[in-house]
Amino acid sequence: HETGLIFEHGREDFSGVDIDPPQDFKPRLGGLERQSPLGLPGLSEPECLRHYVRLSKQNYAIDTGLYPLGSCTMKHNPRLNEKMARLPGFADIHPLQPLSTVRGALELMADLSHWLVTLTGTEAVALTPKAGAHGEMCGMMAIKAAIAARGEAATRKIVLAPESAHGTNPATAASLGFTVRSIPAGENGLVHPETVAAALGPDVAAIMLTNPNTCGLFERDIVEIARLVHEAGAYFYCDGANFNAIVGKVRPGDLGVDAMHINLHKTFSTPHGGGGPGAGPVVLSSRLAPFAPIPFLRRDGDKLTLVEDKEDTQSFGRMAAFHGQMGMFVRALSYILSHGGDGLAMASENAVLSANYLRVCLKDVMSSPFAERLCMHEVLFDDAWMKDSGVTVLDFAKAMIDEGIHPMTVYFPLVVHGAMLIEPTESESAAFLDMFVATLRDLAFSVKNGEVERFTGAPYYAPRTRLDETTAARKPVLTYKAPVGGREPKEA
Amino acid sequence: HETGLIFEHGREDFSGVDIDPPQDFKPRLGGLERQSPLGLPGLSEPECLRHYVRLSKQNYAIDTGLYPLGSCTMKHNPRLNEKMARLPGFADIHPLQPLSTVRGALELMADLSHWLVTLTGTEAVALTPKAGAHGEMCGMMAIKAAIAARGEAATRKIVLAPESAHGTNPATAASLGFTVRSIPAGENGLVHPETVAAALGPDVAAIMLTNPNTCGLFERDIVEIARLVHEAGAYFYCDGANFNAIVGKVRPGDLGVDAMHINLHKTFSTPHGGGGPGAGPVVLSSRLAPFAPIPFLRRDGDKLTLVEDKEDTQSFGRMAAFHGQMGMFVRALSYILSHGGDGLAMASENAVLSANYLRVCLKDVMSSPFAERLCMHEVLFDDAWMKDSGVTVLDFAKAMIDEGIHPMTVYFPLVVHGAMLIEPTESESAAFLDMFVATLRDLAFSVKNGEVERFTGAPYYAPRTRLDETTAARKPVLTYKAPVGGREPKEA
Amino acid sequence: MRYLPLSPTEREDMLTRMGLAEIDDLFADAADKLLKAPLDLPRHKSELEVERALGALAAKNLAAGAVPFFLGAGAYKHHVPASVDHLIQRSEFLTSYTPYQPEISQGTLQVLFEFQTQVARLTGMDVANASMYDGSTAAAEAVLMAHRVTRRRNALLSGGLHPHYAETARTLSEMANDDIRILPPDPLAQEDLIAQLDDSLSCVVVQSPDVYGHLRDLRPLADACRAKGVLLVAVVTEILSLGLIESPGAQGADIVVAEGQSIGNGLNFGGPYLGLFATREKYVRQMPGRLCGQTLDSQGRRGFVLTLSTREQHIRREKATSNICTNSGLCALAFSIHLSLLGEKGLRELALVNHANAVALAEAIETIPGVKLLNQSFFNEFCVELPGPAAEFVERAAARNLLAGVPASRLSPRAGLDNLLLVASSELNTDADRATLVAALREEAAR
Amino acid sequence: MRYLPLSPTEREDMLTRMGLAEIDDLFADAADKLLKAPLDLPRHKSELEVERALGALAAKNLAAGAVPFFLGAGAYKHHVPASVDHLIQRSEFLTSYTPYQPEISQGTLQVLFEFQTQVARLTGMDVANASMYDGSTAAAEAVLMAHRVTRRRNALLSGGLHPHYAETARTLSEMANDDIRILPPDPLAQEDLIAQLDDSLSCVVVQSPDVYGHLRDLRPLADACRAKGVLLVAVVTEILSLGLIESPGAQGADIVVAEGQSIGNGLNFGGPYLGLFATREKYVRQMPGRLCGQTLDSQGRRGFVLTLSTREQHIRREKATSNICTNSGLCALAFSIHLSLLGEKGLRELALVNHANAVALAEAIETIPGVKLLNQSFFNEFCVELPGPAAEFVERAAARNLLAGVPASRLSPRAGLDNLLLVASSELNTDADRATLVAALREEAAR
Repeated sequence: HETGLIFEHGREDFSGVDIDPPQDFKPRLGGLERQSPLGLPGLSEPECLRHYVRLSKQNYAIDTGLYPLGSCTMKHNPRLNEKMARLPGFADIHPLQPLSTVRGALELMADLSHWLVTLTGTEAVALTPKAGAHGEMCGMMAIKAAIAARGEAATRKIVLAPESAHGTNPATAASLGFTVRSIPAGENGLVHPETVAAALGPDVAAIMLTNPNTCGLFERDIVEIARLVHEAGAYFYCDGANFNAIVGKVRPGDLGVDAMHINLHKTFSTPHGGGGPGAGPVVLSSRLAPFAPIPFLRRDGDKLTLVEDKEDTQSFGRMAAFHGQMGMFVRALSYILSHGGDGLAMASENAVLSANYLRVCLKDVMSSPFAERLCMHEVLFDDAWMKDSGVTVLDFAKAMIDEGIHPMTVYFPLVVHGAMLIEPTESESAAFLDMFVATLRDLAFSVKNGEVERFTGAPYYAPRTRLDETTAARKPVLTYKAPVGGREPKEA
Repeated sequence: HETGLIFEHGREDFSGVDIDPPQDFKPRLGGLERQSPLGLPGLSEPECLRHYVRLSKQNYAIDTGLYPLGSCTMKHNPRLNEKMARLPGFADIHPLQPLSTVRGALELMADLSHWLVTLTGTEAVALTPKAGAHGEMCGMMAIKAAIAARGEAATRKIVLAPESAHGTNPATAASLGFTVRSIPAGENGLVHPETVAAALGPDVAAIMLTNPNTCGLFERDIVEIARLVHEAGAYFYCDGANFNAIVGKVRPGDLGVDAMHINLHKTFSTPHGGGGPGAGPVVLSSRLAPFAPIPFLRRDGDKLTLVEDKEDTQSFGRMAAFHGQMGMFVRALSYILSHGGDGLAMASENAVLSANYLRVCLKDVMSSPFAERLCMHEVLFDDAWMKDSGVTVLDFAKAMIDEGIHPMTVYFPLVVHGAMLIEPTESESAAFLDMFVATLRDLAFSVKNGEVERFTGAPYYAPRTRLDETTAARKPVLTYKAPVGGREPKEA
Repeated sequence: MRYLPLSPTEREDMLTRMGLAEIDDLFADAADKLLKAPLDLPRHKSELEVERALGALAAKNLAAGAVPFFLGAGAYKHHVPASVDHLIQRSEFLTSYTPYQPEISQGTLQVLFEFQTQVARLTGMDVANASMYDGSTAAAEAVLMAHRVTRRRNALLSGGLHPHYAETARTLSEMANDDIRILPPDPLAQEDLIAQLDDSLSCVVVQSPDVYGHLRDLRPLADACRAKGVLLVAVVTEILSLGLIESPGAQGADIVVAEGQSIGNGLNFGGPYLGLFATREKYVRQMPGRLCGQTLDSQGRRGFVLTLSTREQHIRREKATSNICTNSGLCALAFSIHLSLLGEKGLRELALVNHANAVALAEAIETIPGVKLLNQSFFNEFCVELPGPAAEFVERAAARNLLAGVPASRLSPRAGLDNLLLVASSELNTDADRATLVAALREEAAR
Repeated sequence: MRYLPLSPTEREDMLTRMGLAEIDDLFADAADKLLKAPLDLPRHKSELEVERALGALAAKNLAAGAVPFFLGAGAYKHHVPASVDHLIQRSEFLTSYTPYQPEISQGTLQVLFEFQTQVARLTGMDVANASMYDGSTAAAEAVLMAHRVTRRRNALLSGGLHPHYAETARTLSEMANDDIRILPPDPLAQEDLIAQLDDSLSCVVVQSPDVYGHLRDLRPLADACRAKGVLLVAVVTEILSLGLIESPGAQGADIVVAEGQSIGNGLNFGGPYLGLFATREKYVRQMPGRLCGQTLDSQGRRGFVLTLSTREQHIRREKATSNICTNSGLCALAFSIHLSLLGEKGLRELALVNHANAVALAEAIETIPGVKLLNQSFFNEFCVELPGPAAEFVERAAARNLLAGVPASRLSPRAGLDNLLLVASSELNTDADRATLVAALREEAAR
């Protein structure tokens, strides 16, 4: 039985919350009482539980199987983190309580900051950004502020970004009024210092690089690139989406990075939750630290305070209400303390080891421009091996669904034709890795054998067969509307 | 992908719990250190979560759909109850802490007792029994003790029980050394006073009756039967498995009941948890109250104490370590307070209303000896309407699985041929009741149309097709043994 | 390590299979910067140790639920049914990713579709997105959207707007070289926005209930905006108020942004929260953020997909409507579940209880000589003028386990609002809580 | 009412469809005893009200985790990983019934099969059932089973057996007119069971570690029992001990019963707990309780079913092996998950930490003049003789937020054990906890 929408089986005169409405009192709503109907159905608690439990069963999740989405880092989410985040001392404190009543919260933020700064080899961290892209924004704002402070706001308006960059990089730069200049990668998938040198000039504000990059490769020449960038008077923004490959192994600060956001949900396992919330603290070099957004922590001897007032600071300002994603800080610190310095390094090692294991086990049946190179935490294949098979990368991905595995990231990065980016993470056991290899090999042989229908009609065994995304975009239906001229269907 | 056993994918040298083993110390194990291997595999936390989440997905549950198991009362389990039971003040107290440190726990037990005694119209309640059958044992022990106190232990050795009784009733009586005398029910599904009168005598210790009975009917003559039983010097034990039909509507004490257990998991929604734990407090009339098991609460003015010492009491003794299923008491009281007196009565009403609704909506397609009679919280059908169709009751039940609905109770009670006992409970919405009716009508027409394969091969769409229970019982395999001569299969 | 399934032996085996000698061989490309020694950081901790360490930090904070509590100013504590937190912890919701593969993500997608519908109906708008980071960033995005729609780059922000929201919008505008004008704090709701409209403006941003609690009638402003081609952006920081107050949509707003935290979500020291964003149908392609749309599968069954992603950064890159690529999915789920339990009836009743409790508190405060209520109208929060600095009063109260409110100076440090206190009341306040606050205020007034 | 989906209108509609006028018409068969007026009981409460009412009761109890804690005597506090409680709250585990329809209950069934295997391996036996109410009732059932196996009706219970267990068995035996002999409390482990064996006995029940903490070597007793056709029933109340101590099965026991609470389950003031029951293959058909067995489905795939139910009450009725029809499913699940996380390595290490902490405590106590440790051997619990009544010491300690142990007199009120204190230590005790207890004991000895 299909699970209808709440608007189809809820009732507006019913509530699943028992409330005793107040008796007589004089309202003070200034004549603005609601006149228009709300149209919001209510569910009894049994109906509500069943509705959402049934819906959840249509989702794939890291708890139900391997989720090798490259660049998304679907790793294990420890339940301890959820428990810690729900301690009333963290979950039930108001952001504007007097600081004397939230000393533990400030300490937690300071502890997390210490870990992030130490692991990255940087000077400071801005905790407020609410997600990775928000972190990019923060880092680039700090760069813009630093350039302005140098009096070069009018001249340095170019940001360099490689073609393989996440879409957020150019979007961020553009939204801050920068012009994006694209840099091609070399055939080995890496950015070459010469290319960067050629693109640099007095008009360049910054370079935005991802390292390890979106092809899953460590930018070998990154120290040299950083040197060139700094020499040209520009800043080096590093997209930290892939920091999870090198935590405890390499410090971005040692590579010359001026600013880098850290996706706490990727690297430190705060859950993805079907698309958020994230958290994107940004570490900053000493050159950028003074420009960090408010609020920030200041330590006076033993006492921590929160600087919320921009006056008397060089801060570029406020990026969001309050002080950042506290709930995510707790989870991330719980993860960090659980691993310790030793465990974090081992997690990176295992992530890289697992990706290379997949590379080695699959390279004879799938093609990759970098098949013989060591990769970092994710391995990239292309669709050359599927050429003329009648099977597309999308078909291949959908056929994986029928095998009970979430597809890898497809068609990203754009620098490779028909990209398939696989990130197993450190959370998969040897048994699951082997199962994954066996499944992909089986599918690959199936492609080669011309069993086209296995792919073009896939998925056959999912809660839905292939969905029509074109019509969805052409005639968007974004909210529920009751069928005209009749009672709403009562589906169970 | 199938989910293997932990013994197939766990590793004995691996632990999902981080422990720092102690350094040097002098053990004092008296030479009894373990020599034999344990053979217990360990799972990392990600593997563990995935193992159990995947297993859970093979289960049906009240949260995922209608679960109309007659006599089992699969009603909504509020999550508030789970939250309350986990308050450290309840979940984290030791049964042998000084009573001065558990005053709230004793108050909770007293509060629950007050509700149970008031709702049943009885004198006292023994909280310790750990499940319904244990409660029966408790009630029958109290009866045996009372008879012994009257000096009739040697003479009163018969217990009357109707044929329709739950199997636990005769099992309980027999295990206490009673001889069970079976009483037939009348054609109207009810026990007749004349039948009881005929079976009574000076050798009878007690009658065990279920009311409402297992045919879903209220024993109309129960007051008269109780009078006869008492007149004959015997006691009236009521099986309270079906108390949920009459809570707040009828008090068993008013019917003449001397002892009745209450399945907290059925009537007051403590979760079934795949088969337990239960809790079976027993209410007692003033005639039996003095014989209640230790420990019991005693109120001295404002102060509650727990009597744990049998001496100086008439108690028949101890039934289990400690003081009963505290975790279930919290959940039950949370449910009770949430409903209040008004909500409990309404829950009974809605349970009875829903069962009768199903009766009325299905009686033209299915047969029942009592189709035209009002039923209580469950409605009983038989298989007369399926005769010669080639479809058995079991087949019919399995075909319901393919429709996404858990089957009703089948082949119970024994007094009806091919019994199908349906209990929708008060937790189902009108939409779900209608969906259930439509599904059963569709299946019934299918039987009548001779679509036999839809049934005999069912279930087709479950995690397993029909399982071979005969071989399982003939050659029991009750523990995992590694395949001989080879590595254990590594399934993911 | 309990979280890392590969055993030492398995690591060895895998390395061997690759022909590598040791694990650091995998990091050959980074060889010259590879850390030679472990960083000076603690070793891994057991669950018990982590619980103790974090528990000790948590114990240093005064939890709102432990004391009489009257804080609001953009973050509200309400009672959340236990089933909400239970459901959002379902593995399939908690540990899934953005629903890029819709065939195996219908759970998340249907929830988002229902969420969008709930938000649209609540705000009185045609469409809503699948959520944003929080109310403040949603407000900043609304300004950018208004720029795109009107092709103007000049915004006017009311003095009743939450100062954090105004600052957030200002940072983004300044960085993007747009113009923005923020009116001075307006604790008496006296500013005349209509008088300041002109056709260079892309939008006016106004909050109701405003940060001082006043309800603002948006209707005349909406008419005036329409006449000048200016978009009206309405901000709501206490979304529960819409159970009782006319929706911004019905009052003529073009874009409604709100903080959705107060339904289904806890205080969490300020995050993660839930940005709500709704607008008119005609502007949908200028909207930022993720959108879920209805469609059919190849068998003709209804299903849901992420849609209109051509607006988004992963397709449009530097031409995207915003750089955002995350929503606040789990918070949106909590919001949607709580709201589906409440329904229209429950939402109205809960809002009514909040208002009634606030009125009771206001009436009691009005009897205190020396303390002045500034509001004619309010929902569940209002502004009180004390005889001395509110921040000091709040500190003294906190020392006695009373969380009395938010000093206006905390939000606007240099605005001369030192004696103003923002006080919120909810269904959680008991008579005893109110009496405690009133007694403390009375004592303060008598100092 | 939030839990009752039928609205007043729907109730009316359904009654109408049945041709009934009002709801009480449904109760016509009970008409003369139908309550005319509501009982004198409170009306329904909101979630918030229930939380406040029960929260107030909970706050009157002193939680073990809040103070230094040294209680055992059959109920043990250990650290349980967060994932255990998360998993047992999965809807599909929490809200499913006994797996009567195996095709849609493989989750529960496979867990039970794994559980049975874990219990069998841990206890060193061939087979185990799917759990029972708790250790004490399992022990009583073991006596009944021994009667069935041996066709004798006479049991001998050690004086080291937990007194509650002995009383539970006595109640059942007396009621069933069986003979039972319980030896006097044996705090020094001096009783000679072998000397008391004779061939009228169905079984001897002995606990190790016994209630006073002594480890008992079962091997000589097992040999003697075998010679007389007497079954040896071994009882374990702290199942964690088997991580470090030789299994009862390897020592020759015929039936092993245990309290499994201490793995995966909390204290819960004594319930629900988890009875473990294991025996030799040849006795399986005399075993009480539910059993899960492996089989194949019609497609040849491995699957699991409840089996050997011909022993059970719902089939056999008065001829059943016991009247039990419930197991402790959810507690068994918690046990099985926790144990599958621990694995052999973790279980050994956890047991070792417990033993080491107990040894450290014992060594410290041995330095206190006037306080005497009675044990030569122990696992994580031992018995201490104080100069005065232990119950009074425990009360005084509790008043100072120290939960110091269990007075032996609490379990055996009239046995002259007033000065004996049972003290348990676990991985949860810190050095500071130990120091607190030792200081209190020192002070007590000096009184």
